[in-house]
Amino acid sequence: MNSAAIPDRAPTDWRAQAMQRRIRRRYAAERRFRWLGLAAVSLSGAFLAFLLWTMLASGLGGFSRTEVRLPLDFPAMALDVRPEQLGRAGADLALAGAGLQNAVGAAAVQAFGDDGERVISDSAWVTVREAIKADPSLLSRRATITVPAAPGIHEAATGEARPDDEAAAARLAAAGALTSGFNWTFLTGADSTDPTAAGIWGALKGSLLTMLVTLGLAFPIGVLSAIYLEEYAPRNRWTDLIEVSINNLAAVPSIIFGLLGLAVFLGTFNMPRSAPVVGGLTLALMIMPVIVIAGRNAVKAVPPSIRDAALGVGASRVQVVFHHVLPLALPGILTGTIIGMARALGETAPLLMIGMRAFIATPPDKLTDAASVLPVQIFLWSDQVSRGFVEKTSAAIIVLLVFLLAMNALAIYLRNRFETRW
Amino acid sequence: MHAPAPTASPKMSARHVNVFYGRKQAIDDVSIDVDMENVTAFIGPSGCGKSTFLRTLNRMNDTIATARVDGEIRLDGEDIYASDMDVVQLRARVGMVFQKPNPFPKSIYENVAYGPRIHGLAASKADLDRIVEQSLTRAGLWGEVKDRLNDSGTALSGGQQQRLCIARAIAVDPEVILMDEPCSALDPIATAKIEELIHELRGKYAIVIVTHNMQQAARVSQRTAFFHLGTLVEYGVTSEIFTNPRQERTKDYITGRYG
Amino acid sequence: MHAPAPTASPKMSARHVNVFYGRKQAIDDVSIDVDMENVTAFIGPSGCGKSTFLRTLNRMNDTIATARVDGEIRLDGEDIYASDMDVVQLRARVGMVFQKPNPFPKSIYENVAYGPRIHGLAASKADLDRIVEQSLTRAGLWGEVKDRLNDSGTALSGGQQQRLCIARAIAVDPEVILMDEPCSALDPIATAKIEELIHELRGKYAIVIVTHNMQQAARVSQRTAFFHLGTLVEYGVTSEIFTNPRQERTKDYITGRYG
Amino acid sequence: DEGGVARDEIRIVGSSTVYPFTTTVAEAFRNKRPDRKAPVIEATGTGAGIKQFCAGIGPLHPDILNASRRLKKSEYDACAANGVSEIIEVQVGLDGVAFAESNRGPRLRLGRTDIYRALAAFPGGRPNTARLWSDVNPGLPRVPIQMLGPPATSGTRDALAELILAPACEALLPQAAEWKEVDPDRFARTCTRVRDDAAYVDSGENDNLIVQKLDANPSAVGIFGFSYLEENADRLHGVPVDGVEPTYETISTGRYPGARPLYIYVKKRHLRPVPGLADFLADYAAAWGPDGPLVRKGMIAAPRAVRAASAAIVARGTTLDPAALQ
Amino acid sequence: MSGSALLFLVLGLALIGWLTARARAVRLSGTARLHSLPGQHGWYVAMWVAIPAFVFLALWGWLSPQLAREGVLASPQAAGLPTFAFERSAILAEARAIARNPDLGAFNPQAELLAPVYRTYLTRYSWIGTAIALLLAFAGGAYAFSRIAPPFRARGHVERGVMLILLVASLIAILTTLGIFGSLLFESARFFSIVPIGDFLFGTHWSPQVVSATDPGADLGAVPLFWGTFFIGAVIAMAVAIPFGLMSAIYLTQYAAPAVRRWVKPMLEILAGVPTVVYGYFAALTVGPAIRQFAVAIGMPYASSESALAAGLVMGVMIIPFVSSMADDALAAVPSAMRDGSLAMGATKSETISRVLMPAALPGVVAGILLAVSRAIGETMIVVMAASGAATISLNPFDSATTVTKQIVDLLTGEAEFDSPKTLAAFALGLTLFVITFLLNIVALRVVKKYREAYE
Ligand SMILES: Nc1ncnc2c1ncn2[C@@H]1O[C@H](COP(=O)(O)OP(=O)(O)OP(=O)(O)O)[C@@H](O)[C@H]1O
Ligand SMILES: Nc1ncnc2c1ncn2[C@@H]1O[C@H](COP(=O)(O)OP(=O)(O)OP(=O)(O)O)[C@@H](O)[C@H]1O
Ligand SMILES: [Mg+2]
Ligand SMILES: [Mg+2]
Repeated sequence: MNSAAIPDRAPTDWRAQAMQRRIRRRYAAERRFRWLGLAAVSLSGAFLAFLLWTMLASGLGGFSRTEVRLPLDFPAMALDVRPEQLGRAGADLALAGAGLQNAVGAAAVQAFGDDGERVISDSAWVTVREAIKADPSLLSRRATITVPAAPGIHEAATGEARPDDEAAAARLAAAGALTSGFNWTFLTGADSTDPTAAGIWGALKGSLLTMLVTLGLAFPIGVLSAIYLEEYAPRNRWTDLIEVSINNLAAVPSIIFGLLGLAVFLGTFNMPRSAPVVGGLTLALMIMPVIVIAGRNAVKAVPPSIRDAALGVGASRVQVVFHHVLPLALPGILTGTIIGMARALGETAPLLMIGMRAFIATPPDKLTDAASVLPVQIFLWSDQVSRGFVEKTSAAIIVLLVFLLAMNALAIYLRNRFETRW
Repeated sequence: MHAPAPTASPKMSARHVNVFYGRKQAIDDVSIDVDMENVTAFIGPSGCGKSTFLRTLNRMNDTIATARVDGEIRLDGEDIYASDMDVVQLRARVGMVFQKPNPFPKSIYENVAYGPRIHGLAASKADLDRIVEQSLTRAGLWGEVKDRLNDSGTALSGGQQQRLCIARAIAVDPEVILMDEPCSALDPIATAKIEELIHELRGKYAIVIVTHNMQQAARVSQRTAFFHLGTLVEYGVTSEIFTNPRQERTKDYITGRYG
Repeated sequence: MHAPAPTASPKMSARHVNVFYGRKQAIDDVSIDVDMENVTAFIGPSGCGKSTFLRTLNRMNDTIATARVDGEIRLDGEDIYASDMDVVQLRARVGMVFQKPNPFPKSIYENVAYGPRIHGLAASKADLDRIVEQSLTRAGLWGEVKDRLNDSGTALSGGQQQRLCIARAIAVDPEVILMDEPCSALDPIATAKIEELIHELRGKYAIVIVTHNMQQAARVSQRTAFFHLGTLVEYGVTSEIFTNPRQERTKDYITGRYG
Repeated sequence: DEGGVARDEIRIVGSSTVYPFTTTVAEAFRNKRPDRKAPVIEATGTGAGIKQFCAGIGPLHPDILNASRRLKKSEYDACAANGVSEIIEVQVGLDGVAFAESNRGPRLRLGRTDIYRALAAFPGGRPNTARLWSDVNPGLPRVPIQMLGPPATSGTRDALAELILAPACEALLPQAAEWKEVDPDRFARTCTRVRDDAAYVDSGENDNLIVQKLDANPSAVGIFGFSYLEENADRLHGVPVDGVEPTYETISTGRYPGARPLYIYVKKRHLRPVPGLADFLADYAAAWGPDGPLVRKGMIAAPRAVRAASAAIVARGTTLDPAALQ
Repeated sequence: MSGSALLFLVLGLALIGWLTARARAVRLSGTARLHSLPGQHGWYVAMWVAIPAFVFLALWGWLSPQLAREGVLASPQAAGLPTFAFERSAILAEARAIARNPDLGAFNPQAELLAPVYRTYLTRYSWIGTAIALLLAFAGGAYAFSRIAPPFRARGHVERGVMLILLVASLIAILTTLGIFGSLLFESARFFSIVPIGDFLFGTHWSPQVVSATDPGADLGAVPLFWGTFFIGAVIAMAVAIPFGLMSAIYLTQYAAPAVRRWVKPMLEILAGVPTVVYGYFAALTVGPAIRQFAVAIGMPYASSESALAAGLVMGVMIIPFVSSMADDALAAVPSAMRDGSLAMGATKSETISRVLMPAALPGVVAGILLAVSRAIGETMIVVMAASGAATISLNPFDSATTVTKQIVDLLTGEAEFDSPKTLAAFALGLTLFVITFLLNIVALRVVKKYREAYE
């Protein structure tokens, strides 16, 4: 090299006016940029807060219910049931057959005037029936039983309502017949046409059964394929094909899995419609790739030095995997699995395709029973004629969100807790 | 230790510098002067804090959240850790070349033009072209790349990439150049080229080079500082340090007892 | 080059070994013998293929999909690349210690017991305890850890970790121990401990050590092999290589001209 | 495995208009017999329901079809081809295709021909360009035409075409009646096709959402089943068609032009093996009277004679005579 | 014996095989050095007991019903069966169900008649199956047991077996893909035999209200659906998700303090965890009407409350964390040497980000956006609840628009006549959607891969 070739340059004057101005401009741009980033994060957070707040505001009412204290004069009803019938299995049929429903309606009219039947819920008589079953001696005396109020009265008691309901509620309140309490039915009941009797337990149980199938299938298969792909698979056409399919499956729209379930599980294998087992299979196929990808990343994150160490003392490949890699990758795999399960739990579209969009008033007992799941229940309730379902829908959303947030929190906790840097 | 080799008015001077990473102390009470037209070599075993100290000199340690510096470092007498110090300008005045060549994934031209552009050093396109050519020439790379200025900087060989990084650093007209093991990723021939380049550049800048290769330190530097476990064990004229170290630890290290 | 130093019946012998990574050749026609009760050092600039060659000796290269070995490597006269060779047993006989200490994230006890367990070397728990204690003792670690065998191996200091890895390797009673820059991540004191350990172990094993530190090679080995660009430039008795190298390249490297 | 599944609950598919009524009966059914599984009811829509209903006999196939229109001859034949031949047809009540606007709306009064001119894709064979109600009839206010209605795949839409659009078209175009026989494509195009532009907003199956959107958009007119109108009477009111307001009374007497019958179809051969199916039918018959729970849910009770005939069918299990179908 | 009981029996035998083989190997280890551990011998035998028997049972589970069916059909009681295949198989299936569970009632009287015959055959084949399975288990076990010897390399064999199991598991993914493709293709083929594929793909009029018999393609042109899907998913949603996602990622990775990041990042992820049905409900009831009022206020009286904007906005919010985590990954993949290089030149953070980091991360970000788009166009519940069904082509975001997924749901849950092109069109739409997302993903994955390699 030749120093003559190096030309001289005038040194930069960093204190010059122009330079200082330029610097100030650059710092201003810097602040703007940073502010934009902060704004983006805050707005996203604000949206989330707004969403949650909206759901809470309109859904909290769904957890409470308004009740009416209904005086009943059982002897005057002259119900045609014999006391010995009440102890037996046929008690429900006997009471229904004896016209209890009409009698309760009549009692309401007698107690609250002409529109008395409208202030109690359609399922009020079921409450009365249960009370009679619990204490048959009621039939021989007068009693005041607290029954659920009609949705309109509940609306009036908790917020805005139609003027006639407002008036009726005011009258009841003045008469001291109005109480309110926690709506246990909402947590323990199944779907119903009557918002005061509708509950999420049926759908929740359907969700749980479905998730059971999903987890039982997707987890082992996902973990095994992740191990195969990361630790064994030779680099060739076949494994490329497997890899491409898995990556694509992870991004295939969920509704396509619904079409698959419809065509294959229902169409070809003739499995029962609306069954958690079919929903579970469909969702398992959907989240399996999620687990595979998370599993692969977790396996990949185990440092090669651990494998070298094990191989170096003469461990075989299976031993390397099952003694070292898998235990170390497990937290990561679990995180991925929980996130996948959360996604499956919130999924609606594919289940609409396989018939889980049904009115099912009994919680499922088996994997092949007809069932709905929580998000589909929300979808169905959002379309209910009766306005009492608006707050039920939001309340069900709150329950679903509680589950999902809990699962996500668990995943995040696991990730932070076991995130190891080697 | 170890009064720093006395100079009339050093380009940079550090006094009682301590650096901490969180609770861990990485540099312990180091004082040192760096002069213009001189190459200062930092040597020492791995982990002794050479890089850490180097990075305090242009406040690159600011980018590490846990790092905390105290003591005083002056550039032309100005405290670079003073609150009114403008880091952006400081870094333009104290350039840096890293261990692994890190050209931006842009064209060769853009790599060199990057600094002048952000600092607004070029008045016109022609001006910028001139700066780019000058910088590449000074880095001894112009001849090799002048016909492919639009190729990606990452497509060059390792040694060329490192020279590109040097060209990039000198394009903003710095006063001090810090080099952190600039040759450790290079083959012998590329290493020789860089060493030659350091020789040439020496006339215009104050250069600080970290190296783990003692022969290299002996070849390129005028002054050598030996670090050990975060302290500055010995600092002096290179030829003396290598032939006649005053400290036992220095001697052990130079003769290969450890490291 | 370079007839391998002649020995009556070498523990391991390599003949005309070539290693390829895909199309790239990393080792070119290397022949070498390794003897029992000897430490053999591999030196050479970065990327010259020392690690690559070392890993062919216990077929750790099998784990790299692109790597391909040809030539012949024999352990006690048995071809280790023969199709009926059981790699798992081979690796138990030819142990390995890596550059970065890599204890399993398990207890110290489990780290050492792992090998004996998978090879079924211990008949009983007491037997296993004995093996663990013996191995740790030989690795010079027993005194430091005997009271905390249930602590995690990763909680030890770097030097202790490396000795733990050595203990782990000798727990399966190997015949040859390969070490790939075992001290490069360690501080001088830990390095000294490991070097001492190598001295002690030498009596029972054939040891091959890769190092970039020539002083270390000089200190610990009886034979030294100098690699450059994938070829074996020179192989001979250590003292001769360092005082009187036959090849120009060896001399240049040893005196620090490059690397 | 095919068909190897036992079934102990009733399966019902079909129209979303009949759905709320059938679910009400189902719930009453279960309330009386808590040991029984409640029937499983899917609102698939009439057409998709027919597809499932007619796929065969056996536990895999539904027992009851909800229909918001009568089975067609062609559909019956397809059913029969799959072995589904003994079908009990029960008319359970009436429904009206109601037009409704917000209480804050412009108080429209429409004729069937107005609706046809505003809604048809090609009224009189020419593309529809009307933007304002005053464009179709100068007597109407200058308010943009904006109708929120069910999607093309819905039974309410079929009813809209059959009960409102087709008669208006035939009244306006004398040839139309003739096309119906010889050129059904042309008839459909000119008479019953609904416009695709923004004037008709296809608002999905979710009728409840339509109600809420009407509330937010007072100048729009919604089209849905009468029950929705009744449930939301505080926010909406019906738009009179040909001078007749949609009320319980006008629909049940047939004066309101948008009245239509609702049916359920039952497989006779399922009566024995599916436990409770006969009881369910009996419960249905008990619920459809003018003071029964279905009317409270918004259904319109069928005229007394029809109810009596239906009850007789249920009691005797009379099967449908295909000759009666079109 | 029932299938599951048999399964457990074989598992039990495998366990016994494991125990005896291990015991034998332990005994042998006293005499000579074993090549493999006793446990590995145990696994070898257990595999030989279980796997052939399981494979046989799987085959038998498929074969035996057919054998039984043949047997029943050949019996004299079957003479009265209807000839019509559908009805016949329904009766047979029912007979089998009753044969298995005599408490069931019969839909068909004939089924009741056939049930005993069926029961005979089922019992017979069940015993044959049990016998063969047990035979296989014993034979496999005996063979494997006989091979136990000190030099025998049981470990190698076991490992190959494990490998096979892993391989089979990973093939499920391919089977699923094939299943999706097959089922969509089959129904779509039927659709395209009615409606010309050109009409479907390029027709600009979608209105499945009346499908003309003479020209079924005229009303089934999917272009408006593709447009709506594109407009909502790729334009409006992305217009929200890209800036918000990118800037969030940049802020969180480059500016935010670690503590902030640790709290805020999971919060953003919650946005992705909210089920789409909730977004749909929110879009339909809260966002949609609000946007309509806004549009009316700015002078658009015809604005629809199921505007493309409502669905798109909410969808965009849902996608934010997706984009942001992809951008996060892409930024993290840029070597920190780039960042240091730029900062050491005296660049400010924002200059470093916009001039060095983003350009370097661009391929990864683009790939992430492509994946986000494929996610958005496949999103269903939001559009089902918040978008309209009117298939119009309009650039006005306040107009209503519909999407492919919404139409699939409408077509399959609506009141279509059966076997009509309307229903089949859902599958054709599904196929198109699948192909489009498939292509998007392939491109995105290619880009990601290429660019990861660039830094490795
Ligand atoms: N970001 C960091 N956070 C915490 N500790 C750090 C960080 N960077 C370096 N250290 C620690 O500070 C000490 C000095 O590190 P430094 O990188 O300065 O050493 P060095 O002399 O440059 O070594 P080498 O020759 O290996 O580059 C070491 O112990 C190192 O582990
Ligand atoms: N897995 C691999 N794939 C492809 N090439 C490789 C691989 N491992 C090493 N190489 C190449 O093979 C050559 C020899 O590498 P090797 O690691 O053996 O060198 P080395 O002498 O051990 O160097 P160092 O002193 O840096 O450890 C180098 O050029 C290296 O880039
Ligand atoms: Mg360093
Ligand atoms: Mg190496």
